[in-house]
Amino acid sequence: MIDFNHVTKVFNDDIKAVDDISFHVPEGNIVVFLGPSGCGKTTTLRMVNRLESISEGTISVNGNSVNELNPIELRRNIGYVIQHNGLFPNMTIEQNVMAVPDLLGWDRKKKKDRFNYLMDLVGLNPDQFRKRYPHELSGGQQQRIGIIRAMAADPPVMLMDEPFGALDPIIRSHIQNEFLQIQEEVQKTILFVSHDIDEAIKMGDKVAIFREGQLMQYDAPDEILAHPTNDFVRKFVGKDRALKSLSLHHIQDLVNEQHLNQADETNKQQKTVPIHTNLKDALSILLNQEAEQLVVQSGDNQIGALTIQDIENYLHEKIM
Amino acid sequence: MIDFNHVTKVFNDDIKAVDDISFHVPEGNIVVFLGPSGCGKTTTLRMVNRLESISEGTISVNGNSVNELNPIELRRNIGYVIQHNGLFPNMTIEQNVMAVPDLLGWDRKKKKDRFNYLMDLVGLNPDQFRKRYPHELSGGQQQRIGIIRAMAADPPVMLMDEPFGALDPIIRSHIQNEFLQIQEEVQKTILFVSHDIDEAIKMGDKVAIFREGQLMQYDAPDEILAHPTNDFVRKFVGKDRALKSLSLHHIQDLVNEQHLNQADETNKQQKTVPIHTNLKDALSILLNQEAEQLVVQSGDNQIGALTIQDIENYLHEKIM
Amino acid sequence: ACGGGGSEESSGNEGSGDGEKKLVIGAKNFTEQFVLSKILSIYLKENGYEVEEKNNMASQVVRTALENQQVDLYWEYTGTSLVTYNDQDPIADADQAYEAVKEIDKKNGIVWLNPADVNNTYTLMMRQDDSDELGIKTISDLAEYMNENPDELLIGTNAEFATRPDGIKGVQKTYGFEVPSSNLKKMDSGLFYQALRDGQVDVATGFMTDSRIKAFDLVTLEDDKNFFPAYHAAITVHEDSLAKYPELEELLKPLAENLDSETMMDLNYRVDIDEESETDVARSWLVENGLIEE
Amino acid sequence: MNRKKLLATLLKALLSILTVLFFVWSYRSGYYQLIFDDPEGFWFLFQQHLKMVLLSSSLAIALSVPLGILVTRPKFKKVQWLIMNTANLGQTIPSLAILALAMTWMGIGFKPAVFALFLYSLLPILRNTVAGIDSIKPELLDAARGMGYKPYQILFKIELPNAAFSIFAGIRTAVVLNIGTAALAYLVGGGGLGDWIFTGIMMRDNIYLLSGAVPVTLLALFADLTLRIIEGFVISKGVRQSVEAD
Amino acid sequence: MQELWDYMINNQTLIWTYTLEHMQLVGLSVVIAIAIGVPLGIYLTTNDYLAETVLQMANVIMTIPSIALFGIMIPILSLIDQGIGFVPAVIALILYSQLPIIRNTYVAIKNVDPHIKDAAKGMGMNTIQKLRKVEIPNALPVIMAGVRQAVIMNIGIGAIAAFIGAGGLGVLINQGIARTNSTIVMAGAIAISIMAIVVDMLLGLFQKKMTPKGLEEDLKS
Ligand SMILES: Nc1ncnc2c1ncn2[C@@H]1O[C@H](COP(=O)(O)OP(=O)(O)OP(=O)(O)O)[C@@H](O)[C@H]1O
Ligand SMILES: Nc1ncnc2c1ncn2[C@@H]1O[C@H](COP(=O)(O)OP(=O)(O)OP(=O)(O)O)[C@@H](O)[C@H]1O
Ligand SMILES: C[N+](C)(C)CC(=O)O
Ligand SMILES: [Mg+2]
Ligand SMILES: [Mg+2]
Repeated sequence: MIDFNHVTKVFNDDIKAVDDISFHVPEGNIVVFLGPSGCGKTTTLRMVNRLESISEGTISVNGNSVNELNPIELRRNIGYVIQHNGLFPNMTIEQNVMAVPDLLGWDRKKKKDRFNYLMDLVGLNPDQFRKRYPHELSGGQQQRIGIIRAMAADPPVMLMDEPFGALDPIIRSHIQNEFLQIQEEVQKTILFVSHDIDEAIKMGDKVAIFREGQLMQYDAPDEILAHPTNDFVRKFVGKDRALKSLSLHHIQDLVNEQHLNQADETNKQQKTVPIHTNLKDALSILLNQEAEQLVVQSGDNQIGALTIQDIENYLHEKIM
Repeated sequence: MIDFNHVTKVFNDDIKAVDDISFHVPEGNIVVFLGPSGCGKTTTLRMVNRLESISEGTISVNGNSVNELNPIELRRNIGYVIQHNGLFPNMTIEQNVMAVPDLLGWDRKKKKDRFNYLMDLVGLNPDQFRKRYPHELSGGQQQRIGIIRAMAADPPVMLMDEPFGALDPIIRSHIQNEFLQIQEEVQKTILFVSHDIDEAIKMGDKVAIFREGQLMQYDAPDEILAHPTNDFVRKFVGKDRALKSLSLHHIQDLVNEQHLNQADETNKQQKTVPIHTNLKDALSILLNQEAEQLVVQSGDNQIGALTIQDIENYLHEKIM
Repeated sequence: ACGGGGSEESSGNEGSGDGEKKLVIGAKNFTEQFVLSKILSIYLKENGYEVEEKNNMASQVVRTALENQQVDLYWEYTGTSLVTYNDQDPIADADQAYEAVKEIDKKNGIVWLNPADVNNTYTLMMRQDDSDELGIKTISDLAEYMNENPDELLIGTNAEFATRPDGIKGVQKTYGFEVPSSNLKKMDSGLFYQALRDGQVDVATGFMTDSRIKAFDLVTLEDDKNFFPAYHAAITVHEDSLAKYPELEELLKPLAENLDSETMMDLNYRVDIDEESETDVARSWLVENGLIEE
Repeated sequence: MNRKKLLATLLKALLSILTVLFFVWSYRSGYYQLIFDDPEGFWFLFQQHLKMVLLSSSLAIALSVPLGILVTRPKFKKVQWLIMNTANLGQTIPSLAILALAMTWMGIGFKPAVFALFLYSLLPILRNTVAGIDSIKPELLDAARGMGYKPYQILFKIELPNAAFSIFAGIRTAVVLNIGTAALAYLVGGGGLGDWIFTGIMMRDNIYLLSGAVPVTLLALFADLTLRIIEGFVISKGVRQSVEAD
Repeated sequence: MQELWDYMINNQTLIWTYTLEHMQLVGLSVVIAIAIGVPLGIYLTTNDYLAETVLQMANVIMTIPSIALFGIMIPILSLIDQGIGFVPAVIALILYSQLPIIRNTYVAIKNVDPHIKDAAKGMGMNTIQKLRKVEIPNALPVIMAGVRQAVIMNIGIGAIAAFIGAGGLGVLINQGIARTNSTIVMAGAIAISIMAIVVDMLLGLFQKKMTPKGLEEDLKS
């Protein structure tokens, strides 16, 4: 879907913000750009919709080099979400969300339907918010509006620059989940900037790790956690990368691979958990001394008991 | 050192911001006030240096009720750091840091020495920054200046209201560590407001958890993680409290309590770690598949091998 | 002329098919001029002209406005034009002065209509008691006194009189004395009557027909060397405007015919001292003289 | 980038040329002759002008800065609303009218002129003093109080230095306005360079006009510049801003 | 007081005529000033070098005393026979209006949150659309504040234009001075002040009406 081909960006003839980067983004994927401040994430993102010019190399979307497309057209076909949401304070929520359809000259009925659909998608009542202004919304609500505004004209590609950066941890995690659910439904191709490793692991189908303009590693999150290609990546993902990778796997995955013992009915230190619980949570519960073994429930059936030993085995055999 | 005795604060005759709070802060401790927004952390803090009056009860510092002390005197003997640092834009860095010594009429030489000492403490070059103004510093640098300004006259007590709130996670963690090192050296009695549980666990000798003006629990961090007194605290500290609490313990602690097996010399999947490694890191390394057992090193001696099982046992027997 | 400021607009009514007759009337910045221009404007309005008034201008300013047709007509004084605008020697005789200035201004494209018997000459004034005490009755007396006590008397005047050739400079030259610049108190025209009365100056410029000379009991010093020319009031019109409305000459004749110095002083008195509005004063005078209907 | 710079440079050059041309033209036309012909007269008026401005400005500063400080004290918050609204209302009265009213009340001469200038300068200084102090972030005051500053120390070490930029801007505005308004003092017999300007206007005499108007303008520009330079010394580098909109 | 009232009643038409003249003078000059200043201010946001020069220049103009500016313009405009009256007055007022209008426009557009501008550009608005839909609406309150400031200032300076024959309420004040008649001075001063206050209020209402609802919060602060 999106191809970066030896892309380089030089500012003011001497600052190499992006340095010979090549990678392919498959359709329908979320790719997270991760790296320390100033490593070139935003610049890379903004070259896609030509908010920055490309110094060398090419970026193509659907096989067409962006340099050969009209930038206005291009931008209208790419959703763009920036940190701090960038809502227009002078426009109502509806006008904000319908900004691009407006530019495209959609008719009133079509816009209204689309607005209602999008608001439903993020669980906000369309009629209640239609005529309100951004400052009348909470931070989390504003963020949601920022996202559906970028989705308004149903662009196949979306660019999101630290869209959840300004939110506090609890709301942030909530919106992340919500967004993943929406993505299930809409299947956009998304470039997503973050500087938070946990967010990257959670949101990304793939993660691109940058350092001083260079692409250090481009892989699926569990690959990155399991096999960091160099010391920089290893450090960046942190000492507890194994724990992190556990959150990417569910009891289901483990059950698919290895056999669980029967639950020991006599053990009182046990607890029942559903099969789609992720392994990090499962481990936490076990460590919390809430249980020595977890009884795994699938539908109405108990399919066995999970211990720390099982998780450790799975981690070593299958993940790392 | 500081005693809160049935302290209550009522605003405008009807808003009970602080509700009958009593606890004791030992000398040299950092006590973190933790809780959701609006729960009364700031108000509690500000009653100590009488920026807010006390509606009922007493607060005493070193056995003297603050209400009986001259407020100006009192404040000059208590360091105060507020969120967004509150540096005076019209003063140079040196003037800012030396504001209280100035009020106290220190002589020039003494002030200069103190300034140099404090700047060294936070790793900033005194001569380079002396004549600069706050707006010429980065956020992290400003925050450091805010902290040493509060320490300038070497007050035995410091009040810090979300001192690191405005910083990004990486710089934040860096300054936290730096501050803990400084505290090793200076051993102040510190009241520290935060709304981040991880920060509280990391910084606090004790943590006070507030809810709507009431004190829910006042304990050492591992106590709070291991034994939350009620559902509110349990929820507030999070699902992975066991993992969090592991970071508060070191292999040394475990060795003190239980016997380690001899290292199995034939096992190639092993790694040597120093005895002061914390247990969360140790667990991570074990889970990372970097080793099946960790050889624990104390000075030049190998004192045994650590496995996940050992950590689990220790957690269940001793922590939780 | 006000709206667009263009000279074409001010005098230009050509092509206005509705036959509307438009005139711009100018006026200087003292009471008499306000009254005279009001008389003119009310009278013209009654006679079917559309009138625009532009007032509060200094002599030189309104004259220039007339020359470049930002103004069509206004009341001027013979001596002023003769001496100030045309650099001629003063002429004391009223008729001679009128004929002379009429002739000269013809070359400037300006037509003098018939003169009124209103001689608003400059004068120098003092308080009655000072005049008695210092024995100053004529300008020569003043010159003598000033030469003996150069720094004593403060002289109040306006910017015009202080600079015009027929003003303080000419007086000094003719009578042979010198006023130090620190003793010359300049102020807005008209302020000096009160300033003199209140003792803030000792000698002041005056306009002979100004009612305040009488009202404030001020003494006018005799121009014993006949320095000041005749300043008889007459309407001056730009020749193009007159060409457009040739009837003006006849139409306006009765205005000047019915005015004299005595009347003028009286009208000024009603405005300055009785604080009647100049419109009322002008209108009532026109009615009294049967020039307009009540 | 460079084209933009070029455009700006060109404009600057054009303006400089026009200014020079104006001066050359007016000088060659002998329009400043009066200053050379009558230097004492010029000096006399210039001194009068300066005296009026200095006296009225210092009085205005001496009254309005303390008043501004007073009404920003918490105790007077309520009065502040009243004073600021009165001040804003007062600002709508044109300078000419204030001068005229002062004259009808105090007679002609130097005194009413100074009084009118003084009144007219009060408002900008008062307004900027209040705005400057009010715009100080509350957390700064909180920090100062928390460090044990006494109220007067907060005023002199925190509030005034941080409001200084705004206060000075008010003083600059007032002084510059003052120099211009003082040119109207001629009307009420107050003297000053307005004398020549009005003579020039009334007599349509460019010599009087420019011999009066140009020095007054230069005086205003010079005062503005001088105050900016003083500002540079008095105001802490830490609080100076570049562009301000109000 | 009674006298003042009587005077104002007796001279209604006169006062009204002068008021209209005054409004014409100020109105025309402000309209022209806006037509020049707002586009210029907007353009300047794209060229910082030029902005500095132009703002400095406008600043210098502001320091020129009004009677001196009228004075300086007389010999220059006399070259085209327009030395006195309406034309020089309008030109002077236009010049004086430039600083508040250009400066406020420039600063307001500059200060529109860069994130918002970025968002507008990123969603495919062209320069004109961005200006019309985002930048101008969000800058409007500040621009209007500049216009208001210019209008109020010009009403005051307009009074001085009476001395170069531009008419207006300044004539009344001047006559009051000349006749040492405080009633007339007061009548003139009050008429001008009322005019300034009313115009200020109307512009305030207009400003409020023109301010997008979403910005009302900012306006209060
Ligand atoms: N317009 C510009 N002109 C000059 N240098 C620039 C410009 N924009 C970015 N840079 C530089 O390019 C480098 C990459 O910047 P970029 O904004 O892409 O970083 P980032 O990874 O998004 O950082 P952050 O996490 O802080 O947003 C930085 O060194 C930055 O200073
Ligand atoms: N000056 C005041 N007047 C009235 N109510 C106040 C005042 N200051 C605080 N409050 C109220 O007292 C309660 C506690 O406020 P406080 O600032 O202590 O909370 P906090 O725990 O510090 O919150 P945050 O994390 O948001 O800073 C809140 O409900 C607040 O609205
Ligand atoms: C009427 N005077 C001669 C006194 C003055 C003038 O020419 O206007
Ligand atoms: Mg970025
Ligand atoms: Mg707080």
